[in-house]
Amino acid sequence: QTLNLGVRAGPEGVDPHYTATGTHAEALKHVFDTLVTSGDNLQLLPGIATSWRPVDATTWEFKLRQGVTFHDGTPLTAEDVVASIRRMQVLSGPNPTRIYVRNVQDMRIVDPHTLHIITAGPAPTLPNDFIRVFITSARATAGLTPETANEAFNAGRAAIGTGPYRFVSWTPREQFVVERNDAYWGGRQPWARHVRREIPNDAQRVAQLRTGQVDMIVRVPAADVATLERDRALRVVKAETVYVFNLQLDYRENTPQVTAKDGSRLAANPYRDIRVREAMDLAIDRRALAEIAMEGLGSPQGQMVTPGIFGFNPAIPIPTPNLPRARALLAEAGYPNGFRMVLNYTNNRLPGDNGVGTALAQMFARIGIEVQAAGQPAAVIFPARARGELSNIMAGWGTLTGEANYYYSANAHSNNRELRLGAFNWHGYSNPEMDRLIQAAAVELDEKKREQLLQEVGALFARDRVGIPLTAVGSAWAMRRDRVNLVRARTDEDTLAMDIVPTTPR
Amino acid sequence: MLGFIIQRLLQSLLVMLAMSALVFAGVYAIGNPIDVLISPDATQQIREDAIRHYGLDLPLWRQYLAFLGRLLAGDFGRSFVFDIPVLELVLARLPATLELALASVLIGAFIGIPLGIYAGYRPEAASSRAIMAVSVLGFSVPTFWVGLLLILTFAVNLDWLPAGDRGPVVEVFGVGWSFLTAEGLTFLILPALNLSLFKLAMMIRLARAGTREIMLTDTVKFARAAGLAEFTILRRHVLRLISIPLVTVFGLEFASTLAFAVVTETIFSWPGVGKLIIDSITSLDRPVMVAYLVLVAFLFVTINLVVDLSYALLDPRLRRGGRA
Amino acid sequence: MTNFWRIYRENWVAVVALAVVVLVVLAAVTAPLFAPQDPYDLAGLDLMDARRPPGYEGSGGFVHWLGTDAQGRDLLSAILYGLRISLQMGLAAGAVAMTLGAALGILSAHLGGWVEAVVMRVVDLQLSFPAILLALVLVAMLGQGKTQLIIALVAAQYAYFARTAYGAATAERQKDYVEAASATPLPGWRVVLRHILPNCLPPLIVVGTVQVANAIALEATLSFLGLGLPPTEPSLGMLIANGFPYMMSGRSWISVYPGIALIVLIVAINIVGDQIRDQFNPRLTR
Amino acid sequence: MSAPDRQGGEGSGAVDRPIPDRILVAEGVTKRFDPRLSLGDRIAGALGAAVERRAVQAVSDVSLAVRQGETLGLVGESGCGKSTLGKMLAGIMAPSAGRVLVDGVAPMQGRHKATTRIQTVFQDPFASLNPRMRIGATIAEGPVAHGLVARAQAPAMVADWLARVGLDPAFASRFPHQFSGGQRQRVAIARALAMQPVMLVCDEPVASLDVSIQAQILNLFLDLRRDLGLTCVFISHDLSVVRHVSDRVAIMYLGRIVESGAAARIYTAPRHPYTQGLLDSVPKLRLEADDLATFKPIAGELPSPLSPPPGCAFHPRCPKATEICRAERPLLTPREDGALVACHHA
Amino acid sequence: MSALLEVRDLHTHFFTRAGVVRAVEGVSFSLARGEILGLVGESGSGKSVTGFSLIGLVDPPGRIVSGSIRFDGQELVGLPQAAMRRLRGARIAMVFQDPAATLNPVLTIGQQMALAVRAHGRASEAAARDLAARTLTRVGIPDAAARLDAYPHEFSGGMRQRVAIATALLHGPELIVADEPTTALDVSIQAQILAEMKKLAKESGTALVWISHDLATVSSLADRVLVMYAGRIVESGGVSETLRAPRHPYTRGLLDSLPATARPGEKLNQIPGSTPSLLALPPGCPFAPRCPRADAACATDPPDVVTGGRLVRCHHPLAVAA
Ligand SMILES: Nc1ncnc2c1ncn2[C@@H]1O[C@H](COP(=O)(O)OP(=O)(O)OP(=O)(O)O)[C@@H](O)[C@H]1O
Ligand SMILES: Nc1ncnc2c1ncn2[C@@H]1O[C@H](COP(=O)(O)OP(=O)(O)OP(=O)(O)O)[C@@H](O)[C@H]1O
Ligand SMILES: [Mg+2]
Ligand SMILES: [Mg+2]
Repeated sequence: QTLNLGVRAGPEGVDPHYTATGTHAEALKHVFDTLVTSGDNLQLLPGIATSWRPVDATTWEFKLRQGVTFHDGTPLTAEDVVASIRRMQVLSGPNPTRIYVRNVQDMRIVDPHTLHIITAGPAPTLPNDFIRVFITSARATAGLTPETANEAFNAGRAAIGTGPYRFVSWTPREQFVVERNDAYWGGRQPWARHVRREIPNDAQRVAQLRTGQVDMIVRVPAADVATLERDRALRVVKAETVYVFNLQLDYRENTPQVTAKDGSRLAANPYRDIRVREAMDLAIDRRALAEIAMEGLGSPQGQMVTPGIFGFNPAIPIPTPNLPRARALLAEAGYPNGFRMVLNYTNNRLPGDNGVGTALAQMFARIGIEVQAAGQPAAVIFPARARGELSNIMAGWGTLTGEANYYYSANAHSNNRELRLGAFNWHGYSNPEMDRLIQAAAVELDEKKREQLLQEVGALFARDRVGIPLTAVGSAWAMRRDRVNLVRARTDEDTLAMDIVPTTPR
Repeated sequence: MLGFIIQRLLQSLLVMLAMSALVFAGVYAIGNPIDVLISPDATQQIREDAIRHYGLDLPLWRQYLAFLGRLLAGDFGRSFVFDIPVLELVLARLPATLELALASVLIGAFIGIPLGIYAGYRPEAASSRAIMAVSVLGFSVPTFWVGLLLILTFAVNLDWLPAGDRGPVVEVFGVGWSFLTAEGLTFLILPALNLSLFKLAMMIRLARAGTREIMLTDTVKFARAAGLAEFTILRRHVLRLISIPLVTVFGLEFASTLAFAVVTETIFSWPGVGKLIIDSITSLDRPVMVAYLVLVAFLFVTINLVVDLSYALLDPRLRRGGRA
Repeated sequence: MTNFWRIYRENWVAVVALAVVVLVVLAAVTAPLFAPQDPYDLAGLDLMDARRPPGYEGSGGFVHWLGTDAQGRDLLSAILYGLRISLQMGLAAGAVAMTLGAALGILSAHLGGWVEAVVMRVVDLQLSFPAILLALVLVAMLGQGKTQLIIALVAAQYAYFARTAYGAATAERQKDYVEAASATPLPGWRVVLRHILPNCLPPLIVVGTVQVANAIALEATLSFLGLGLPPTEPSLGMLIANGFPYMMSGRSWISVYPGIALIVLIVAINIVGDQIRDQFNPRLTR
Repeated sequence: MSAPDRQGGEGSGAVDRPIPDRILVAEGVTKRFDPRLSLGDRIAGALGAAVERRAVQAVSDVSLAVRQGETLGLVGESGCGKSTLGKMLAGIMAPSAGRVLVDGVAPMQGRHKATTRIQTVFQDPFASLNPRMRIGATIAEGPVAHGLVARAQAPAMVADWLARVGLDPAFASRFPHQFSGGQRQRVAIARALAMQPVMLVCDEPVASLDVSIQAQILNLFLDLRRDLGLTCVFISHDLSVVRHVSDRVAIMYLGRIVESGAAARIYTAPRHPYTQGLLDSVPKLRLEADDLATFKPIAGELPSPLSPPPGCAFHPRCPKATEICRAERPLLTPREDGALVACHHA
Repeated sequence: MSALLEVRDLHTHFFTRAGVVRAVEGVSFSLARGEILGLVGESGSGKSVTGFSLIGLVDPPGRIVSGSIRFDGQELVGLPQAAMRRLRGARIAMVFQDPAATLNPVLTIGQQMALAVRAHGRASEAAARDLAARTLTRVGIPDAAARLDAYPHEFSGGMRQRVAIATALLHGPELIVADEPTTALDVSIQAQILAEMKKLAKESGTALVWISHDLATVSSLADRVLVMYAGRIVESGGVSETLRAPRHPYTRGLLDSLPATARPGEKLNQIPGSTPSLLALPPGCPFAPRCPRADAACATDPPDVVTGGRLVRCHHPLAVAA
């Protein structure tokens, strides 16, 4: 039986260490196993490692699974894990997987199924990072240089994993094909063959599902969910993801895209005033965003991480709109007539981003801010943000590691090259208290204390309105009822053949 | 003639050089791909490594010269996203686009030219007016919109034809073609139709205008005076005469079809270079964009050259002495 | 001129088309007077009215005869204002492209030599290079906005005018009246401005109408590809593109009505252009 | 070939000083159209391929002079270089060699015409008027641009000229398409004369007109010439028209003058075999039933100017040709009766 | 001898936007086998339209509105297109003014002539070429067989006109309509073509309608002449009588306008005014406004005055002077 899946994007090669892109990892999870895996709610689960524990402040011990063999029949040992991590450390590309092993300083093989990882400093999130450590065969990758690796993998020579499927073929931007691995340690898979077809165009994906060219599609556009639900031949499964739409405002003294209504310069950047930020927050009707702009494929959100994520703070409320208060706050801050701003947002990156962006513009207009909506492709907007040309940006962020510091350290910490923190803090927010909390959380090995610290970060983030979280992004899958069934919808949106079963024939 | 060919080759070379420089500068101006490619939590170190890895730290002109140098060796560089040779990437998809473009240009020519000749031959007839109405419509309706309507009608609602994608291909000379099987053809029909609509309209108009003019010339009168049948006149005299301007248009249209395939391929998820370029623009895969644009320019220049030379074949007046 | 109109009148299709164009232009110009809603005024929109089918009475207290779009905007108003923007873009791009193209074409025909060689080579190159790709790359480079879009459209279209003007000017230049003017002798600029230019105008006008239609269509396509105008200033193309995702889900009015408006406009302009072309072609008149 | 040799009787005498009765002097005027070889052609040539040089010597070494008040007729078949010579005389085209002097000064400075003293009337009255300009503006444009008449006086001047060429002055505000061919040619004449030239070059001014209209224009031309004392070069392929208006006639063949002299003499006693053949070729009005309509066409065709025959260009068609004609080009030499003939056997 | 061609009261009109152009208005004449008829008149007088009417090729918006054309006893007006086509090229042929425009530039001479051969019956490739070559030789093209593969642009103007004439002669037609075939040619070439035509017509007994605006040409070629003015025949008769002693003031005026008939330098005896527009012709004699002899009577249609084989349509014909 073949599973034909229509996906948005496919892998960018067959080498699992080549790039850190989500869709890349998603596809290669079929061929390669990771050291640690994550569940449908991003909880950490055993993978090739059956257990792990910190031995001391800078050492983690991983116990490896017994009896795992590669597709070529050779058994998996600690050697292979070491070789895989070594590869990750040297490979460089546009988006190298090196970040997942940046904390690894040294490795010690205790026995063929026990491994010690030595880190530079305390690294409490190491197991979280390791959900992306794919294990390749040391034998198959021996002698490959960064220059020759790609070729060897894409041709299949080095694409030897331990995963539930064997690699068959890959055509860039077209399809990725795998076949069942009958010797898989986790048990036999129901699909003899699995084809992942790349269909980035939403309408086209839906059309191909309806004509039966594919059995199932991911990311059903919100617009089509209701229609597909009505179609008796189809089943639609919806789930919340870890992506959160949020608005970031500039804190710099001078900001390029905000002026008075007549176009003249303002004395100061209004966004620096907490009252203005609060006013804008209060202007937002998150329910309307979720229900109407996203057509139900979303849910209001008061913080940057979703409930399943480590560090989620249940005490932070979801703000409710209050227009009179918002106008009053604006007036108090010295902008009784509002001001004029450009609102930047991505229009092709996540489902609903265009709708949320335009709806936001409408909501700000309600409190007297004149908004010029500028929805642009991510390819245009992200470089502009990096160049500091924007005053704000509405986009989605996904905490794919399942751990809140992933977001806060990059966005809320002041930009600090030495500490490698705040890499995404383009807006110049800087608060010593915030920095202290984030740094402390980064090295705290005690889970409870760490969670506490991260919740404090979240609270401070919400109080300062460092960013304005809007809604969590939902995702929907649609499938042909008579052929397949999705039994587990993952919050990281990974769609895996392992989570899909054939519809049992009558 | 030889001198003419040499002259055109030299010009083409110059044009290609200018094109490559323009394209390079243009693509450079779009933005820094690193910002799109690299993951949000990458460290500064990783970022800088990546920039160096791709040579993006060098000044533009050095990057360009390096590019030219590699180009001369037939190396278009490697894709940022896939790290595989761009040429491989593009060439693997070129047949799909060529097939689509050719199919649509042929539809345009084989349906459009006869219709156009007819409409030009009897400009006052109701059927001719209907043909012209269709051509104006084909000229005016945006491709992307028609594409979706076609999918909605013929694939989703009627379920006659596949909604998109390419379907099975048959390998000939190591290249896959889908028009060789009946099933492959079903995949080709809708996108080719979509893409050909504009060409069809164009061919109709050109053939009609040409025919109308030629029908008034003494050549036709003289042929009639010699007792030739109307059909013979159309087939032997008119067709030969309008074929000269049509060949240019045919050539140029073939080339611009390659470009318009961008839209059709996106809508029908046809795995051709057009879709590749859109994907590459969104991911700022610079080498692919540059290679594609340079390749397209190369195609144009070549087609232009071929068109000019085929002029000489069609128009005996140009065969001697070379220049028009 | 009266003669021109008398001949024009004979083709009733062209008369209807002209009427449509005039009507559309009027509707576009006077849109603020009778459109039920100002679609630019974001504060006047209500998300609660989003995606309502034609005939729905919204929170604004009036009936949305053509339904509403994803932002709760009245589609009829949006289409009226969209026509305005589409026409604006088409006319602005057409006018700039025509001026630039005509100047380049006529000058290179007049000056000859290397100016001619360089300019016409570039123009040929551009003509063979697909407009849509050029515009695509340019918009990606320059970013969003009316001006940027106009620049992209002009860059994609001026070559047609330059070619036409060049062709016409070389043809005119060889005519005796130009030689007679030079033989008087009159200064070069005077020959160009008073003699060559006015006689190159008819073909330019014909190309102009077609190119205005093309510019409108091109802008729509760019919008569809996500590279058009900002969504709060919706041109017809933008409206179509915005409604595009709803085509499959039965809420096709969001895209279909603007699409019909666009097609009617372009078809009408093209028919008018065709008629003018036929009338300017002396071989076809009788 | 030395200068005195070729100047013969017509062009002899010093021309550096304006000689009162010689308004126009041309000396050894030659025009070669030599399209520049493209780079590609040159490379192909270097590679040993045969490269066609499409050089045309349209006018070769022509010398002539026109006296005050005189009309010189220039006759020849299509492509023999009449128009080209006319343009060089009128200062519209620069000669490749030799020089032209009008009233003692060269009409061209560099690539541009620098004098208004010599004006032109073109063949096709439908093409020589700007279709988008009122004829009043067409006539006034030159004189106003050159300050020959004040802008305020222009309408009066236009009216005056229109009247003189036999048109209603009220027509000034009409466009060319509102006129018949003959009327347009009158406008063209008015335009040329309004520039107050000392000399007129008329390039086939009646060739495209109907016989009855042609007669009107010829009459107008004769009148104006008498009234204004105009000096003229009158180009035509129609032998009878040239004979009617010219004092002297020059016959051209393949870029050269083969014979010239007083009009009456040329038509009654042609010396050059080509002139004789040409006159015999023209169908005559046969008024008597028993007049035998005999044609004595010149054999053969006009050779291509791209590859003119060696020696006397006419020798392949000439009944009198001998060895010397094939080898040596005859010079235009004065004969006892004052005629200038370029023939070994005349 | 019965007439080969009998034209009776032919009216050919063009229905244009501006109104009805009465290009041919009541033209009648007849033509015997082997006779050469000259058709003269100024531009726009309807010569070509008359010619095209004979062979059934009047361009729309024009058509023959009334009258009769009998060719060898067969009525051509109203003949179905197919029947007319069989006649064209086979029994009636036509030659045009501009040889550069009549030949298709992208087909070889041989191809074009072969098409004309096959238009009237099957012929093998070789047979068609052979006939073409032989006919080309007849019109004085040396080495014809070899030149069949040449393109028109490789021929000179005179040669091209010979090819056109040869194409017309292919099927040995009984009538050739020649519409100013020498106007575009040089004098020396024109003389050659005239001589050739005269010889061919004699040899083959083909009747010829020779259209020209040049009186001299017609006078030296034709047996009879028709003078047209504004779509009507104003005078006809034997060539030499008519030109020596014209009876219609227009014919007189034409002759007097010729510089060849006047003394050099003297004023020509010109016809005043210009040819009228055919759109709005007042009733009566169309020449009256330009006519020195016109009077009130000329406001009515002039009568046909026939004397001794000569016809003149005038209220005040000139006397047949000695
Ligand atoms: N601009 C030009 N470039 C190249 N060749 C030219 C040019 N102008 C004229 N010639 C050539 O020069 C020769 C003489 O041309 P010209 O026009 O002077 O002849 P003409 O006697 O006036 O002929 P016609 O009676 O046809 O007007 C011809 O062979 C023509 O092809
Ligand atoms: N296709 C047409 N449409 C309208 N009017 C036409 C058409 N063809 C000819 N005519 C008119 O018919 C009249 C006679 O034209 P015709 O061509 O017979 O003149 P002609 O005597 O041959 O003149 P020429 O010497 O210029 O060839 C003219 O007034 C002309 O305008
Ligand atoms: Mg000339
Ligand atoms: Mg005629």
